[in-house]
Amino acid sequence: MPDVLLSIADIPWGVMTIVLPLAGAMSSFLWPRRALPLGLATALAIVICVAGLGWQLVQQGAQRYAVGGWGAPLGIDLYADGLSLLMLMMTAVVGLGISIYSCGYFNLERARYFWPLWMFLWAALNALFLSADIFNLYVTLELLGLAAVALVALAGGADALTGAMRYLLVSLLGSLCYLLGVTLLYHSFGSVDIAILAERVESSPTVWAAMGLMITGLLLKTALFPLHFWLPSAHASAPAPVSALLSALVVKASFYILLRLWLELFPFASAALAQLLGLLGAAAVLWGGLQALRQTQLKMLIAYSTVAQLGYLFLAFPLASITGWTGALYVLLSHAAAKTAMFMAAGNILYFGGHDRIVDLDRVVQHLPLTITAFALAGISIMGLPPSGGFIAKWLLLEAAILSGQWWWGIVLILGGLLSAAWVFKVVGYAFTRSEVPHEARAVPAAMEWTALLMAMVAILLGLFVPWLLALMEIGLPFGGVGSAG
Amino acid sequence: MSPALLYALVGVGLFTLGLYALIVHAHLLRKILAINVMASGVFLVLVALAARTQGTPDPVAHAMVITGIVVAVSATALALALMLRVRAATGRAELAEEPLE
Amino acid sequence: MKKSNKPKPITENDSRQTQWRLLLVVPLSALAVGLGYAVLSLPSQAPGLSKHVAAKLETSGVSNPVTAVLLNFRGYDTLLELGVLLLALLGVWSLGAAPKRHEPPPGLVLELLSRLLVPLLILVAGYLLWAGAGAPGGAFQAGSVLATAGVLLLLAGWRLDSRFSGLPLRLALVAGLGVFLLVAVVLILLGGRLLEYPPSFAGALILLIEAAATLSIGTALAALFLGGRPEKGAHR
Amino acid sequence: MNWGAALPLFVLASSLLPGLVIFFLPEERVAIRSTLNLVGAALKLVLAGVMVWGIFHGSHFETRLPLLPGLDLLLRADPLSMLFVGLSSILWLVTTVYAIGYLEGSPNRSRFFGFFSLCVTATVGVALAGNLITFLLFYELLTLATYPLIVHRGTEVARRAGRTYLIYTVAGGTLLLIGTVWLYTLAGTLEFTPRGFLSTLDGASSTALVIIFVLLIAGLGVKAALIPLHGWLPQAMVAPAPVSALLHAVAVVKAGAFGIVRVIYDVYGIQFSATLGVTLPLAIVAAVTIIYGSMRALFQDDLKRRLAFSTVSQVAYIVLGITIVGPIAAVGGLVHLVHQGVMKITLFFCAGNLAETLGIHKVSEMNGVGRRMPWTMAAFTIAAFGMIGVPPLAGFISKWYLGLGALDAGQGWVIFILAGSSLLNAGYFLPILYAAWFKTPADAWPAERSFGRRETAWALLAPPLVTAFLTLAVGLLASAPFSPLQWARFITTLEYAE
Repeated sequence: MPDVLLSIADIPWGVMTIVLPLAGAMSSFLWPRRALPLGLATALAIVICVAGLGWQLVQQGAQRYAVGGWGAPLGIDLYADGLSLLMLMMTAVVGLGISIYSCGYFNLERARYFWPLWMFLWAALNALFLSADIFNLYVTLELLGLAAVALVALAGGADALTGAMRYLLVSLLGSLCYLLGVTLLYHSFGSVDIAILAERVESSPTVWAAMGLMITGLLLKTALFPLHFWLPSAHASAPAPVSALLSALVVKASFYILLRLWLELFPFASAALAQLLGLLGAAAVLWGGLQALRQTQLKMLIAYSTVAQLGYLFLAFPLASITGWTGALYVLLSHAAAKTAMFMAAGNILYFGGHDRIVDLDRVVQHLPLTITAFALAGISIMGLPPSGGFIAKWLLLEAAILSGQWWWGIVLILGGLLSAAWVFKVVGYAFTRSEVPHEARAVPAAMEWTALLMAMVAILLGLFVPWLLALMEIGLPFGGVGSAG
Repeated sequence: MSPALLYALVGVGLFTLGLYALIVHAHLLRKILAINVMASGVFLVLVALAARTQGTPDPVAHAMVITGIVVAVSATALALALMLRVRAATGRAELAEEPLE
Repeated sequence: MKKSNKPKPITENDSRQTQWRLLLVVPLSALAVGLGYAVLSLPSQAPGLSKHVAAKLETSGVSNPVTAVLLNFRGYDTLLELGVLLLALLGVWSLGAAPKRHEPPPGLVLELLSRLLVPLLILVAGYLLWAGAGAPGGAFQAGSVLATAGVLLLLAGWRLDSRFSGLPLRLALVAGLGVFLLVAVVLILLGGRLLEYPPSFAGALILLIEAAATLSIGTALAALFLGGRPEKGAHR
Repeated sequence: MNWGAALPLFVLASSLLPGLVIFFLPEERVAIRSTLNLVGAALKLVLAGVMVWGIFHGSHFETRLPLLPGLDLLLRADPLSMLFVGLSSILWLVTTVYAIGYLEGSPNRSRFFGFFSLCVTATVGVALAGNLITFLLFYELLTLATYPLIVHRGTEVARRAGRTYLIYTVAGGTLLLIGTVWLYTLAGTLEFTPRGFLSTLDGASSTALVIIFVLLIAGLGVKAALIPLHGWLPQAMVAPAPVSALLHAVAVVKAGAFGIVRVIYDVYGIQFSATLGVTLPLAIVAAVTIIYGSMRALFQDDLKRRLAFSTVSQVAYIVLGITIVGPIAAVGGLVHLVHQGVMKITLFFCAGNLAETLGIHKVSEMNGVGRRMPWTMAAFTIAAFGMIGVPPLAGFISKWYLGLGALDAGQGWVIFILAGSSLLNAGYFLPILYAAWFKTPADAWPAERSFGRRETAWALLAPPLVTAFLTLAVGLLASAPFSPLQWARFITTLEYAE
């Protein structure tokens, strides 16, 4: 038997980020009355573990972990580099915020199911970001999808249930396409480990079919225009913290897989495909922005802006430069924080006034200054004004677009920014209108207002600590090259 | 053509048939069944192609199929329960508008 | 399960529907052909992983390669997959209480059958679980057989006594994932990797995990059959 | 961290921190709020003074924080920035006093003063920005901080004004962003350097540089209210008087003009811009703006609207002064940055006083107001004469140097512009003065408030008197050391040094 004592350095922090939420899920399921404290404790522990993993990566560089000690191709490998670390950190920050927010948001009956489901979702996310095995990724995708669907349905009511149902069907369809792709890859190269496949893979009809299937499935889950039809209803009808989870984290997970596969497995993917993805992204940016502008309900508006923001992520594919990828990654991070804050703010408004009709907001926001501040700050990041993570993202993408001589993607970027500016100020403008006291009002717990504000602050601060984050991102050079984006 | 490939092709056929049904049928039960048909198709491809090795068929593929089946069963159970709730809430076991249009 | 097959009112857009269905057939058949071509253009001899499995089989603690892959080589997948099952159940329960079903009291046949079959099924499940180590079989097969026993009982109108429908039931549901995770963590604390069984203990550990998994799978599937959380104080 | 690096941050913090605190102050804590404001303003003035003194004696103030790989958040004090910092910190102190008096007892004051402080922070940031991205950052921050002030009253018309303001400024900011990124991809640096960093750049096509120039100037021209980008300014006069002062004299308009100077001097370099042939078109735009603004002002009956259009015309003087390529004209333009501020803020204070005390908003209501409010109207008169360019007031100095510089640079046509605009200035100011002093008052003012023996509250009266005095002083003491004029000379010697 090896020594029982472990030094901090070789604690498998990464594994802990998967084991802990699973344990949390089970315990909060077993003891529903203790669900809240159990969940919060788990959330804190996860954050610590992610920090530990970050420290480990900074010390030792990217690391591979052979589950069961078998190692690929026989066993399953976990792999952590800068990219996965940033995703885990994003999940940890947003997750902690949402955990705190939910304390005030859910009543006891809902809480007893929210916590285990949310813990399962968190486990799925962490497992997904750490997995280096495309079949294992399929399992995590399913875990993620079912948890997300159940959480949407938690809101009850026709809208939420229908939204959840559609979401479930889409999610299953996406997973099946992905799985068929995995099948083809496995049977052509005899491994499901990304690294090994990356060595063996070469262009062939089978591989192209697999690529098509996997990308389609993942795009379906990432809700890239025109496959976004399911997103607004699901995200808008879910409970506020869940909407935040879905927009901030869940859609990003499938994008993360897509990104990994694109960078590692499909280097031979033709430029035409990249241009197509960019084109769809551009369409998403414009369409999502216009739709957001047309909405009359706040949560629906925010959901459509998610469609638009997801479009930005795909503008990096045709640019195909480290700067471009960094920009996309920055969109991803800052959008996660900002959108969480926005949905939390919307949740507070609903909680307070019982409605989220935009034209009647003045009755509400006058009494929730912190909430509207959170919304405004998040809006600054969403529309990409300095100083904010959104601005940095916009800057990097714009720079990449001009450097690659494809300035038209820059135009899309700018137009998208203007559209989001339009709807953000349309909403914020109501903060300044004279208003009478609302008829039925319910006091919003301070924790809910402050977490929203803190999340918005994160989105802003992301714009001021860029070098640190980029240094983390370059661990293991996920985007190849010699690092140092910009 | 080896039987393995034949089964695999049948699997592909099931996949596309399921997809067709998923798109054209409005009733949720049919959609859920369609998803299951697609899943069976994928599993068939996965397990059939595993028989191309000389000697014992590839056990890894079998294990994957078992995993896949359990996942599919779980998802189907959730879907059916959800469908009942949708019907209870909206009075019809259909989605408001055809999702895939 | 009852289907709400209300016939749709015949409208002029039905013809349009049939039209675009035909339109749909074209791309889908193209897809089928494409995928078929992709399958056919696979190498005739699969690289597969059989050799790797065979090479490591004796250190895996079981002699049945599939079980070895499921519980050992790719045990991590199985762990998460037990999570999926539990999660699905959670989801179903979170939707609300099990819908009331008003079927006539079970006839004599069902009554007898259930009394007769259930012990037998449980026995079979036990056997499958045990046999899984060496021959086709294992936790999932055993679990599903166990589940059929449960479903049979439920059909016969039997309900879990409210004394057990609380924590005990939840414990049974969690057991599979719980034991699996516990083993994993203990192994880590002993300085190993996640799910890295010491070869000498592998067989025993796998059997332990499988036993717990069988229980959970059986219970979960049977509980899913109810389509909702068991409402308080409901028994026959 | 040594003083040189710390001071720019302190200058920012002196208004930022009070602002942030004020946001969370409850409405009724007037005393604390006012103290915070005044202490912050006074502190900023002192720090600015220290920096001016330091610069003059050759010490450097520079703060660098990494923002992006290869791009820093750079705060640096150079003579040009100090000209702006000095102006805004002096006028901010005065405006704060005025605002405290003006908003007494009105709702949402914590919000107002919070954004007020943010606004000045952004302005100082714009002034101290050492590279284009830092400039952009604070420029946008200024947009965001002023919007709540414009819509402060919350009325429908205020909301509309705010919307117009945003449409203009956000669009402008976008153009600026595009230009900046493009410039960065070409030059690889954005750091302001005397006589520009593009002249040495080889390989970049001059057409690209011209397009970038147009983008940048258009982005800045929005805030500088150059034709045809001036539309937001007259609308924005619905805001409370202190905000108008901020927009027209202290912060927004000035930030635009200042940015144009920066781009021409420290990005392109005056000589290089001249060789690119971008200065003359800009000079013509400025000239058109001058005449057009005055023309429009001539026909406004609403006092604040008239003043707004006068701003449109007056700020263009600065641009004109720079784009007449020549040191003397440059002095005139730069010094007008300060002079216009001092004069225009006086006028808006007075307009505010009339509105607050007597409910006067229109020129046609001002008959005989000079007898009711002699001190206010005295200040107004001095500022108005200054605007017209009567010696020895501030405006005269600017116009004198502009004229001399134009002749020196062989741009005779500018003389006619100056003469014409001076006539127009007289045309829209003298009638006001005549009406105020010599016409007989109507029997009742629109809405009169009594302040006992005084004509109006001290907090409202003192600021315009101070700024009016400054208008006089900067003119009379133009040749004294540290006078705006001398400082402007100092700057131009750097830009035109061979």
